[in-house]
Amino acid sequence: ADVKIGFIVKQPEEPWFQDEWKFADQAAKEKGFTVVKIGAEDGEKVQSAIDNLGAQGAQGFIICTPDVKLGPGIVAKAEANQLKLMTVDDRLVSADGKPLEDVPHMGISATKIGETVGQAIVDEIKKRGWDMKNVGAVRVSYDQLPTAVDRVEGAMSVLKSAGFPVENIYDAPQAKTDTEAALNAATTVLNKHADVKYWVAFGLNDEAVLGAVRASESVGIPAANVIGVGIGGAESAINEFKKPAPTGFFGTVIISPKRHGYETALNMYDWIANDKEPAKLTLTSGSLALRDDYEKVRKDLGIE
Amino acid sequence: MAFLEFSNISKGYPGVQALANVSFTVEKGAVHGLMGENGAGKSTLIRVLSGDQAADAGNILVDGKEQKYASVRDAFHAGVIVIHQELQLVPELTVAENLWLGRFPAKGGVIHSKALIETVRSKLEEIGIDVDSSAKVASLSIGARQMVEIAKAVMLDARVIALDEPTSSLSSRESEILFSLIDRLKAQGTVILYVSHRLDEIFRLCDSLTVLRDGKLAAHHPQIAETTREQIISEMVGREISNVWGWRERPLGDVRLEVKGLSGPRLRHPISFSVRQGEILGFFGLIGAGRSDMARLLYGADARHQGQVTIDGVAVSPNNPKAAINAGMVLCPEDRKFDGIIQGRSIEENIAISSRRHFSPFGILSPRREAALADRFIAKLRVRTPSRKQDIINLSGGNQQKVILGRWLSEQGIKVLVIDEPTRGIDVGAKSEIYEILYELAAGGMAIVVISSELPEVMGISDRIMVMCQGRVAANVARQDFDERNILTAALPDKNAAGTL
Amino acid sequence: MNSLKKILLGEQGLVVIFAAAFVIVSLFVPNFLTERNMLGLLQSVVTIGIVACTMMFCLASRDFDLSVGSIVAFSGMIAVMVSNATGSIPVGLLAALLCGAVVGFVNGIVIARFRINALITTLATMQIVRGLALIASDGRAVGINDPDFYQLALSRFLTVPTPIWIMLILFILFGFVLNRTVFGKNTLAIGGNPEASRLAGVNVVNMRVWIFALQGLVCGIAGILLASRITSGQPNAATGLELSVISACVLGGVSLAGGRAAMSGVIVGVLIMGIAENVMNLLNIQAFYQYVVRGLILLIAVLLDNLRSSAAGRRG
Amino acid sequence: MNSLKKILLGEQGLVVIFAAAFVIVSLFVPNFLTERNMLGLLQSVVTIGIVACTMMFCLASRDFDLSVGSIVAFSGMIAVMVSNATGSIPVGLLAALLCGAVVGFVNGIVIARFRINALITTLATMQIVRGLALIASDGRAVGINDPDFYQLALSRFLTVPTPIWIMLILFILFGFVLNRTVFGKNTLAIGGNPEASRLAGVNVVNMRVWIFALQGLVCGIAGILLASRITSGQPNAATGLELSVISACVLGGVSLAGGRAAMSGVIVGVLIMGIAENVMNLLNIQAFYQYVVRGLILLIAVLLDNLRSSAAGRRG
Ligand SMILES: Nc1ncnc2c1ncn2[C@@H]1O[C@H](COP(=O)(O)OP(=O)(O)OP(=O)(O)O)[C@@H](O)[C@H]1O
Ligand SMILES: Nc1ncnc2c1ncn2[C@@H]1O[C@H](COP(=O)(O)OP(=O)(O)OP(=O)(O)O)[C@@H](O)[C@H]1O
Ligand SMILES: O[C@@H]1[C@@H](O)[C@@H](O)CO[C@H]1O
Ligand SMILES: [Mg+2]
Ligand SMILES: [Mg+2]
Repeated sequence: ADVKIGFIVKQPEEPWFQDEWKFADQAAKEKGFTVVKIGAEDGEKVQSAIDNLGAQGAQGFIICTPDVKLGPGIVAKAEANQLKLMTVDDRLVSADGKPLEDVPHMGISATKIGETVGQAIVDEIKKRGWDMKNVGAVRVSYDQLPTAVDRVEGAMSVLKSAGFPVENIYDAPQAKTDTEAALNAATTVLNKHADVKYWVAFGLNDEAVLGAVRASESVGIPAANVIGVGIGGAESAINEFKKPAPTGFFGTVIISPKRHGYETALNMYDWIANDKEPAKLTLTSGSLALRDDYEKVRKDLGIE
Repeated sequence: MAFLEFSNISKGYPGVQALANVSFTVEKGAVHGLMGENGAGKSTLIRVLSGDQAADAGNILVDGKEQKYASVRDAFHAGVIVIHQELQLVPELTVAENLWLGRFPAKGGVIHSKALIETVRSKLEEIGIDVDSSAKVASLSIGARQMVEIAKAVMLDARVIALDEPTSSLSSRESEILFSLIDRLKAQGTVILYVSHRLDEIFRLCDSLTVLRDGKLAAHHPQIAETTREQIISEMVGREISNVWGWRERPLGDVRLEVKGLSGPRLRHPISFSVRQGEILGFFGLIGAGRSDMARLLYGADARHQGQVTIDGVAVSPNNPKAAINAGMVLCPEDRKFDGIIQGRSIEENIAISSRRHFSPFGILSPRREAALADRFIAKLRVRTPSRKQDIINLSGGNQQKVILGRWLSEQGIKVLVIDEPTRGIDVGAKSEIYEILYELAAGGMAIVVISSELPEVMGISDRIMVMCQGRVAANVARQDFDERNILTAALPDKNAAGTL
Repeated sequence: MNSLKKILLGEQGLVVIFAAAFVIVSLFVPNFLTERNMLGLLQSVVTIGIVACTMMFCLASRDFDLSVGSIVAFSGMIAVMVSNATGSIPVGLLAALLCGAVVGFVNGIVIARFRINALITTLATMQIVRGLALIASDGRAVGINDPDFYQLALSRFLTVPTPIWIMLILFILFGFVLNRTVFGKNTLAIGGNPEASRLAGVNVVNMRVWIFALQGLVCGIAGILLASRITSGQPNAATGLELSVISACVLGGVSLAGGRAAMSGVIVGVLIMGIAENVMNLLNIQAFYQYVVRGLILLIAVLLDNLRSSAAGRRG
Repeated sequence: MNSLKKILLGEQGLVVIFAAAFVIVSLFVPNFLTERNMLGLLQSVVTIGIVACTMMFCLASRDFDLSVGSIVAFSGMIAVMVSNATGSIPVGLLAALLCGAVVGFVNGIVIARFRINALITTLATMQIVRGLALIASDGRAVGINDPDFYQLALSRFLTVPTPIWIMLILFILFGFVLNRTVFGKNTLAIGGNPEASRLAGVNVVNMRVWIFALQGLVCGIAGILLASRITSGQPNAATGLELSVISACVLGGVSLAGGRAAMSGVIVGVLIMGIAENVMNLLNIQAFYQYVVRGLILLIAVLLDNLRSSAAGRRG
């Protein structure tokens, strides 16, 4: 029979997921199967998406879940619909918080990405020869999203162990996950600590860090005094690198949507068509991209 | 023995002392009239009686017992029922549901729908009110709605019933139904408090009378027979009014307004007539005769099916009030609450809304001229208000009506004035002012169409009367042929073949 | 011809139009009219459907409730957390229902007694309650300890899952309450003319408080079922629910100006929303185009309904 | 004592209460009353403030617009994309304003001419326009080629950034329009009683269309400034803007039942929203507690305002 695979993602508007879908489609074209792409922003939508896939005769699906605790429900639903299940990006956990190891997963831990960010910042501080005592850190936070917390915590842990003074890390909670919200929150922090000369910034994604960078510009902090490192590496970051003069947006940690999209789709296809079960756990890694090497990094990751 | 007693009732609103120390008594089984100029405090007194508003001071006693109402419900349980001046019906519910609202016959919260409709149907039949009990109130004309309100009072076993201007939207025939109901209630010993601006009715119905003026008791007549019209008027207004109508001969010019074959969704038979410069044409008919529909079609408030309306030979485009105004026609609508007052806005704005275009260059207002305009009409029509900035919703019913009239009477360059029930709820004192304005406008060459359900008014001020009945013109009578009986006969639907007139 | 027009334009016009649309979709969309898909479809509208029952009352009485999504999430969390803490599912469920009702009651008190604008009040409680849910769970989903909790959503009766039965029962119940009880008529009266209702002796303040409390309680039911379906209490669940529910109601002919409502219309409104999502996914319509299509469907549905009612020639 | 009461309870009561709150915050929150923070604060409310100007008209005429957030995002995108494509910033800006106005105009036509419920219509266009923005950009942020574009937001006049000036000018302009022009008075009249206004010769349909078109145009301005501030066109920008703007207006005393509005109130409403966020961040209040605080502030603000107006004893 024709192979039909579902690909459910939690935030269809995010470029990252657009890319995952694009690469999944690429795999589908090569192997001649169909990918049904569904966005499901919350637990309830996930449930109906799985039902929907079952109803249209799909044989399996890949999911990046809106919340890892949805694990048991997703597994049960998949079984009820006799669908094979794989996860991408975020790994499902059980009620007690342990990963569901039976479900094949491809991803990267949020903490790890955060640590890469933290490391990049620390390295650059040293390179620029700043004294950490004189540096402020804007932690653009969005605590209602667990992944966001994990990422930011990852970055902070590296900063701390490198000797960054904890009291210099200031919280800028964004009310929404867009750049404007981050910009407004960060502006307040920068103005509150008007005496701090050097700044670093990190957050959930590129948009968050961009907000902090825009804030630094609007209060007149020179780009050379700011190190912002984002996560994602899609257009928002690229636009920044393309600007004629360097900005405070120093770099971004790119993770590869190609592997996550293409390989997961292929693995699922093999599982369904050839009964070849995928590896239980595949971890990919994030790579730091800077203004001068982002094109190369992207190429290495197989994007574009 | 005094059954109902008001003792030293006072009630103030910001800027207005609506009632000051009002005391009087009413005997058991009496119909007691309550009169006074617009804004004198009649409705306020009734609202206090109904438990809707608490008095600042004073007591009400029923059957010697002091009444302490925390809500309308309490008053209701004490046997006090009030029919308010503004219709208080829920348009989305049926007639039967409206009549039972607040006390549905129910078991465990579940309504007996059948019983509901049936009891109402038989009751309405019994008291002679011709409305379908399962119709939505939204589909009824104002007059019919008023009858439904009245049925509310009659259906309950009340000890005290207050009626606040119940006949203002009724024509003589429906009024008669009401009067016979009142006679019946009176015979049962019910005390009735009756507010009206119509002296005829007061003398026809009431045993005793109280006159309010500026919130104070102006006069109390335990026996109505011991007083006269003239005396009451001067107690109300503080001056004599000899001739309310004041009609006088005017020269008539060419035809101004020409209506040919006008028809619409609710007015199926085409209507044609014309009005000359300086002429006041009266329209009379019973409730639902179609006069208001005709006026709305004329003005373009509703979409026409057919017909042509011309002013000085120029066609008025249909379905567009703004175009009508630009062509020189205005309509003062019959339903002030839904079509007239603009809630939340001041008297001043309510008056200026249409005519301000004449003195607002490039759309920029002239506050000074708006204020002057408002002040002029507040004075001329004797609007009782602390300030022209007052929100119109805070005015008494009659005063609201005056403001709406002011809106249209202040228009400039108007050739045709259509005015539907102009003096509904307006006191005697102001009535003659309004008629004077109409005569003045007519003398200036305006063609005026007046719709009224009050036969004396139509006969008093019109140069000619068209009688409508069931959506058709039943008669067209010139002033020299005015005759109360003939006009009424023409208005009745069950008359024998036309031709008596 | 004329009688066809009558049916289309009558009171039940939307239902008829909907039925026609349903037939067309069934014919042209593969996999749509299968038992599996129908059940999946119905399950996907359980939350909206349940909450719409009481939202209908809320709107019919001229009120407005934006806090429903937060209450659903919050009471779901409570159900799970209390069940986990006490080890007793019934206690957890009771706690959730109580919490929902209490939040609704507070809404009602603030709105009706203190006469605060309903939009602002429920916008405020929407944030407060969401904040409480986040604080209680530290922003993370709470897993369910006792697998019996899942049975609420998984169990079936006559092959139909329990949540669907509950939704159907609530449809019938609230349809009855609206049309046949004093409570329902008073609700419509308050919405149609609050002043007249008050003067007729209806206790408008109490009625409004009750309606909000009921709304909260029903959100509690929806929250429990949702938590059971997604096997966890999620502080971020059901965001944006308020707009979906209000749209479903308005689509179904409930007037935002109060006084007009019908259960059949609301059911149709709910189904239209569910079918639109379902069909778009069955047809594999791209995410961004789904936005556009969703908007167009909303527009077309009200446009049709409007043609109908304006042809029926109501004034105002 | 009595005159104090008069001031507090008078027309400008909210303004007075707000001023008092402002003084208190200035005294007790460190770093609040600094030039830098004030400018930051004002910049943070530019989008809300600008859109609130026309939302005030929309609400005052008894309408409702949920599509503003989408229009802001869409027109920002258009400004960037057209500027990039043509190499001319003015052309880009014009295109953005035009797009905004056209969407608003379409809203107006559908709502006023076809008499479709405003909530549903703008909910539909909100989705359609967001979908178009996403489709046009493939869901990605679009960078600005010509750095001059940034100058719109970065340039200053008398040390105050241009966007703040623009907001102030619009405040003054729309305040004037509301109180001193026929357009403004007709808007309020329509809100007070649409049928009476129509009979008084106000072209209600046209007025409503104009108000929506104006709303769209002003969203275009906000979208351009936003794109310039964040140096890119982002299809996901300004989600949820509609509720913030409507809250600001309602806080500022604009009645959802129409007919009542004042620019001073709306400005205060906008500032309350901005100050609340700002102070919470200055005081380092945790994210989850911010939800709760935000909700409480909303409630307290309307509660105070309500005490005031009920003491002033308005009817209905
Ligand atoms: N809103 C409405 N919806 C449906 N029918 C109406 C409506 N208003 C009036 N009608 C009906 O239209 C007919 C004509 O009413 P219209 O108001 O024109 O009469 P009228 O002569 O002005 O009498 P009055 O205004 O005193 O009731 C009546 O049968 C009435 O029941
Ligand atoms: N809520 C209110 N706020 C301010 N003033 C009010 C309010 N209600 C009534 N008034 C004022 O109280 C006075 C008495 O009003 P009331 O309605 O009792 O007059 P009325 O005698 O019934 O007049 P009408 O004959 O016009 O019906 C009027 O000046 C009116 O403007
Ligand atoms: O939410 C993130 C998404 O933004 C992308 O970065 C991949 O990982 C997911 O967890
Ligand atoms: Mg009165
Ligand atoms: Mg009439």
